[in-house]
Amino acid sequence: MTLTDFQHLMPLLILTFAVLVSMLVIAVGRNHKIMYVITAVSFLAAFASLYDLRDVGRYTIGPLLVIDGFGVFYIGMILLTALLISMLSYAYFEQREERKEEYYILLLLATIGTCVLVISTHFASLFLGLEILSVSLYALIAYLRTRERSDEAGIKYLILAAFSSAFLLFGMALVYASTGTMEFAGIASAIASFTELPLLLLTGFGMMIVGIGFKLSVVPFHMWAPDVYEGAPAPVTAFIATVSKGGVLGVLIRFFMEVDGFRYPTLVLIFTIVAIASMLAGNLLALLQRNVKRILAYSSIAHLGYLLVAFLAGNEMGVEAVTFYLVAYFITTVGAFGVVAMLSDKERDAEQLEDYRALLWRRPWTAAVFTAMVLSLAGIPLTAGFVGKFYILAAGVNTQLWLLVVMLALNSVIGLFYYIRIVAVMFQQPEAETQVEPRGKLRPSIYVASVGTLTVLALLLVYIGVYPSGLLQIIQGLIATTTP
Amino acid sequence: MTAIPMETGLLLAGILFMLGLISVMIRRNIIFMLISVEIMLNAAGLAFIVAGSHWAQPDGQIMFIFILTMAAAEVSVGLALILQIYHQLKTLNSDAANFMKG
Amino acid sequence: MGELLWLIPALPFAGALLLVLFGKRISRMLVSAIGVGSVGIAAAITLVLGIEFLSSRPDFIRQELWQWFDVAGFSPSIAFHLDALSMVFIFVITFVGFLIHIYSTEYMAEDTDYARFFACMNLFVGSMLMLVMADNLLLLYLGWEGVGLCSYLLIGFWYKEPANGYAARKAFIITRVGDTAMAIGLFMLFQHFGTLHIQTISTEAAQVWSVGNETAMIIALLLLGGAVGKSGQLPLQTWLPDAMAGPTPVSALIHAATMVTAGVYLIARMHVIFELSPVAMTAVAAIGAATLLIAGFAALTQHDIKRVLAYSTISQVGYMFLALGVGAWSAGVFHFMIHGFFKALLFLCAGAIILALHHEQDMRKMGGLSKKLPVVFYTFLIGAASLAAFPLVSAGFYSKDQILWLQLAGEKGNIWLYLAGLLGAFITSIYTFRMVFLTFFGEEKTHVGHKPTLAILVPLIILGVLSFAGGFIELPHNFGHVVLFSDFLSPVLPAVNVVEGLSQYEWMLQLLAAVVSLSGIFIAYLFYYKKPALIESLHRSEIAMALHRFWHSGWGFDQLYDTLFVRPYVYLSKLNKGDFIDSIYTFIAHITQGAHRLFSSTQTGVMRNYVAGIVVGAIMIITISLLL
Amino acid sequence: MILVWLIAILMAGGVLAWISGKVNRSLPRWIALGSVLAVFGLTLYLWLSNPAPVLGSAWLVQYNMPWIPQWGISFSLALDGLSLLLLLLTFFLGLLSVLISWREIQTKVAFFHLNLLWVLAGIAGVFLTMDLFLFYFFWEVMLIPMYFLIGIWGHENRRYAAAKFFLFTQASGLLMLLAILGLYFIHGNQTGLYTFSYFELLNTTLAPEAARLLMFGFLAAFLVKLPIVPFHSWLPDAHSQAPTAGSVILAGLLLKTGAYGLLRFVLPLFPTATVEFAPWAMLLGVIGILYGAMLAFSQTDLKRLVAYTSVSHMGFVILGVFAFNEWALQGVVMQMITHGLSTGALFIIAGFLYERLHTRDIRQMGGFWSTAPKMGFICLVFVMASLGLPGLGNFIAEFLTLVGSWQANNWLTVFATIGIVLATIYSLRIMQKIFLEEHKLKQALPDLNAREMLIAIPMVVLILWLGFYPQPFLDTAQPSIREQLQAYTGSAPEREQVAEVAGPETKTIEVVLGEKKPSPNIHISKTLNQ
Repeated sequence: MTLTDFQHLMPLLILTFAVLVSMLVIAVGRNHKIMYVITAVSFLAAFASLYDLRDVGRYTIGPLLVIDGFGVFYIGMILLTALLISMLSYAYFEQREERKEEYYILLLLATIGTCVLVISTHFASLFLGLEILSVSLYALIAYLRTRERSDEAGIKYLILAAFSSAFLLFGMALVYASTGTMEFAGIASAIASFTELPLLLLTGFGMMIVGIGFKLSVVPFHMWAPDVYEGAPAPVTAFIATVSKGGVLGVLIRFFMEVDGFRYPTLVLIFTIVAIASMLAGNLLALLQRNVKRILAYSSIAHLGYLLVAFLAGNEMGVEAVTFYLVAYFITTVGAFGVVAMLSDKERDAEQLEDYRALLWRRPWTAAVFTAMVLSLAGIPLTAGFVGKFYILAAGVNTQLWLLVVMLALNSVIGLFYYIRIVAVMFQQPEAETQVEPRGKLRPSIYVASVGTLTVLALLLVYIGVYPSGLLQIIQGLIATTTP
Repeated sequence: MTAIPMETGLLLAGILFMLGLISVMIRRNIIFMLISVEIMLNAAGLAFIVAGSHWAQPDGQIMFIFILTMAAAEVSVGLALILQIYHQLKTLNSDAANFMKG
Repeated sequence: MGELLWLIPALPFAGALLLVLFGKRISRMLVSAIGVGSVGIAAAITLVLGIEFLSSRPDFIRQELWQWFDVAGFSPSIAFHLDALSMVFIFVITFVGFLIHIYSTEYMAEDTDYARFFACMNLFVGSMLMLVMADNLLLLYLGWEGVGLCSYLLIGFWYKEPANGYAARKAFIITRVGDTAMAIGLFMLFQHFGTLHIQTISTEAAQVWSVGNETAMIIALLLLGGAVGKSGQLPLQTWLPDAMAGPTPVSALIHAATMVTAGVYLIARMHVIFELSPVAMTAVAAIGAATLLIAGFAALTQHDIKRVLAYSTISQVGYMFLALGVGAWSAGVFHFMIHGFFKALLFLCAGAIILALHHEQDMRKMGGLSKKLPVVFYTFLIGAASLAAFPLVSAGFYSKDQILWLQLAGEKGNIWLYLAGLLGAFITSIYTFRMVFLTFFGEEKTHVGHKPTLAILVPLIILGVLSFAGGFIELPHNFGHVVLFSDFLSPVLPAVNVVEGLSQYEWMLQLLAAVVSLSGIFIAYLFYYKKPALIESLHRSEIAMALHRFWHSGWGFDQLYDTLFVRPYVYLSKLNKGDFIDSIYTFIAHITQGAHRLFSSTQTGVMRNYVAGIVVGAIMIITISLLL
Repeated sequence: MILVWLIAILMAGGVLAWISGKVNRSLPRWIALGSVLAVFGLTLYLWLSNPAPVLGSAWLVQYNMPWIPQWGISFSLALDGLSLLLLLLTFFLGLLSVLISWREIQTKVAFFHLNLLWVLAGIAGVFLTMDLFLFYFFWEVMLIPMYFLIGIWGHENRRYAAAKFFLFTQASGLLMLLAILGLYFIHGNQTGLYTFSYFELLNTTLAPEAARLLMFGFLAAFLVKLPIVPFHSWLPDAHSQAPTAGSVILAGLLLKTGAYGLLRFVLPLFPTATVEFAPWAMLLGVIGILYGAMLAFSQTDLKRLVAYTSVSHMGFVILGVFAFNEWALQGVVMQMITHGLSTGALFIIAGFLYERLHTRDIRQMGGFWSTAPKMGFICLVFVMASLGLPGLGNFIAEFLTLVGSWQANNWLTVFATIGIVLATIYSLRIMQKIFLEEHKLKQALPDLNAREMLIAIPMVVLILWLGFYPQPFLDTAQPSIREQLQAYTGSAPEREQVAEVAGPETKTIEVVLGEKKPSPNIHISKTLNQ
């Protein structure tokens, strides 16, 4: 490891440093605000350090990691999202009795894991990144440990994630066994030398897909998602839905681009089936659901299906579309869970649809933000979600994936049904005007932090929806350096 | 050493993996489920070692060490969670933990 | 002189507009002044124009107000075309209309909606004038539909009674059926000529098509469809008897004198097209003959005095069709004019009677009115004589005689048509004088209330004079040979070709017609005045009563249409009220929800099931990757 | 730039109205009124300042600014006669919508006007945009506020209706989006120029199979919006549940966007595929005419009844569009305008009645003429308009459409014409059940007040104007219609030459003393000889 290696890993180093500092601080004395500030500052600093890497081109660090435009963009995206989530978390946890401070350490660790994931070029780094992420998530999900549901969600996630990790690892072992290398590039050249893919390799790939599919919560590995989303604290749910999935998707894209997996009809077929099944099952499951967090979980399953459509396009445009969509999806999901977090109280999260009744008249601004988020999920114009969906459709049409594209359109319609149901609930007349606000009022400063975050998200959402050019330029600029 | 072909080793790993897999599916006790998952992970580790030895590389063993570490971390968190669940449900039956569904 | 042309329809329109806008706020006097005055001035202008027209004898006067629209060469104008044919029509419309307006000031005096009545009447006169003065078929169609609207509004004038509303809608809808055919005819005309300008079509049609051309036939038949609807001819006649629900002046003006003859006008106006198609001509004549008989028999059995007159109108318009069908254009138009006079007269008399008897219309409850209402009696008698074609002294005799004569003498005539006409004349005189005897003779059954005053009597007398004297402008050649009327029309309507060598027998036919008319009167006298027992004996006969019921119901046409069209349509419509197509979408929605439930049941919340799910997925994926 | 202002004023006005709701309850109304008046004035100015169609180009004003250059998307607006007319209609009805909501809407006034103005902005955008991406964008933008209008201020079953409306239009819209993308890539692959610009895409050459598929994509959106049986089932629910202003905008404007789309996009983009499809489309139109009329007859909910009449009337639109000649298309344009007015007026009357009676059930009405003759008269006018009485604008529209479609298909035209009889049946039923017969209610129905007359009178005047002198409107639409028809070298131009000679030319009042039946074409040839 040379000095330049360290320079290129600066974001990760900053985060790691922040973890250490945090632990020391906790050892000295617990203070929620200080922890929060340390976390936020470290995220910001890490993000700022990316500025140096903007024209990095492609810089490999040993066989394990690579810093390139793609990686930089994804790290940036992850860092920003994590920052936003930490801001929402502050208000969320401020109301709760549990010790809050470790939460931030876990959040930082999970973020580090994800960042490692998206820049890994080797099974070892992939595995390490993934497990740092996973183990942190086990604790995060069950963080509110006095809630039954949190524990249930935690144990479910733990067992299932470990179970799927076993698949992933075994798959890796098989791939390693048949190719003799664990580097992506090496695997690619090894595959290229085969005239016919050996069974061992195919089985290995298949098992890896199970592991990856689980993390992405695509059908048929999706079943954990609603339970975990429901049980986890709202900010953690936001983290799982965005950062964790985004990171895994990032590494999936990197791996597939490297080995050019789109050449193999078997793999394409598997992903096509998975994509269609995810879209359908996700949307149908959400159709009459009355728990907002579960709706968002199911909808995220469907959205991963949409993302796979662009992923299957398999060209530069597809990668751009996935990336763009991820940005939109990140903003939207964080915003949506931010609203959920904001409306939650000590006892429970605001997850029942009933909690949102007449929100438009009680808290117009919050409701407007939530409406914007939901409409973005539904892909309605003026929101980033629309442009994202448009991009995916464009990528699909471009490579003539008609089946997938039509399924996407069909599913968008099914999706609309439950999205507008949420909106409809919000503008319903209140049943009785006497329904007093039971929620304990927060301190104004905290309230402002949450509202400010949500406002930023909403503005970003609309800005990207109306003027996607800027983001598009960044994505195209950064990703062009990666794809050969 | 070379007398044992890689396939045999992988087969052993595979059998171990299947054993773990099946017992995860049929066990109700959460601790046993955790143990079964550990078996699966170790099966994967074994497969790495077999593959590594086939290619005469240390990578497989390194991966095994990673897996061990990770499994340990996982178990520690897992046991903590199980304790918590036992506190609340007074049972270790995983089927009892189904408050969330639908 | 033509500059004033536009004023003729414009004045009634203006009157209608004023009444609509201010009718509620101004006094009844002023309403009458506007309503009657506008038509009166129009009549005066018509008179002036008519005199000048007669003196200078141009072929036509055309005045274009503005171009309606112009789309890719389809450019009809709001333009008026006045020739002899239109002249006759606007004369009848404005003059009879004027008289009826005067009459209405007394007849409707008690009504709360006085202004609305005159607004509608003015609107009608305006539209009717538009119809007959239009220089293109689209403008004609405007007038055509406009009079339909007014007819609807006036039949349903007393809107509180649902039956009136029903009659009004029936009238509008049935005439619309005919209008649809006419509209299609217009599309075809436009397709072939690129214009709907009547003169252009008339000129070009004769050049483009030869006699017997199929397209010409279809167009003529379609136009005939429109005419049949408006004129209450078979098979669209059923609306007219019900239209009597309107106030009596309305019946007089719209459903006797003017609007129902719009069909006659249309056929006469488009005679070039009709002449190109023998089939269509035959159809016109056949429809006329059938209608005049069916309506005549139906009239025999009606008790409501206005319904008798309504069926008689249908029957008389049938005569006009009969005339048109054999190419006796001017005879048809002549009968239109005379009919306009005497039928308006009869209706107005009936109105006076109805008013006097507290809105009693059933003739069985009338009688002995000749003493109480002498002026009405004598004028009614003149009208009845004219309707029954009382020989020599009535105008109706001359007009009807000409038609009958031309059935035999005309090139296109035939003996069956003649016999139908003759039989019709016989029935006509029976039901006419049945009416006379039932209402004016015998004992008084209902107390006479309102005695008519000047506003009613003056129009009656004027119309009486016209019904009597109108016939003398056109006399058969063996009776002095006056041809003023047909001469006047000759630039527009070609004369009928008479078969050579028949004219010396004309007196025989005239005699026959006279005998038929007189014997009809005699039978009526016998049955309804002298020996009512004869009727009693008829009532005892099963067959006679069945026939009576059949005729009374207008030959069962209402029933037929009800079962054929109305009921199925209403049934289907009610059946599908919920829109079955909607249930397809509901079904899709249900399926989706079912799928939701199915998928939901997999989310059991039990961890082992989730593990199993992953395993199943893994097996599937590995199978796929190994098999393919 | 003036085109951008049209949209911007409405959007800004909407936001302003929303904010001003905090200050004063009636301020939003005035702001909304002011902004709609402003754009209406601007459009009128545009109309009056471009009186004669400029030869050569149908486009009056254009505005172009790159938006997402990476994808070849630009913020491109253009105005031709067709758009101009529809904008006039949009803002006129928008004005009325603000006025009719003055008393009807009493809850969430500010938010209502935000939505109202944004719907109008979306619709204006649809009529103006010449970039397919932008078109889709506006197409969707107008849905959301409409959804809120129905869903918040609608009647008892509003959420169902709103959701149905939304799902139908979205589903079909997505198919259109796919077709747009398909066209985009085909054009890009052909020319190397990836752009959504309408003018560029017009030059795409398409394989027959591709053209057919893409056309169906576009058709899906437009036919659902129009709507055409069997895709109409969202319409009765949406129309009957929406508040009056919502119904007016739905019937008067939203349906027109479908017709506009057919004219603007389907016809010029897929000339061959549409010709193939034309008989089927016309058949669908005729089925729609008859089916809608039949259903309208049996409805007891007044607004639902009127909604089905819309289904029936929109059948004429598709019938005309697929006749591919100038008469039919002019008829279609007229139909769009006159139907917007007449159906809008009927919905407004339904709204007046609902305000007074709190019911839309016509079985509970009757005999209102005696106490509310003004309302009765207004209703009569528009009932007559809806059954196509000559002298009112709808007649011109329907007659031109039928004349045009007759040239294309005789039998279907015959059946369409029968639809006019059915129109008579349901139209008269409206009059009969509401205004005629015996007065059933205990209390008298108050007649229209001054504000309501202010709404009704201009509509009556307009519909009469359209009936007697539609030429200004036809002239405005003509160049763009010719442009849409360019690809169809049918019989229209030939016929035109023949007919132009035949028609009388001058517009001044003239009196001709006839001599021996001079047919006008002889007359003209004489002057030519001189």
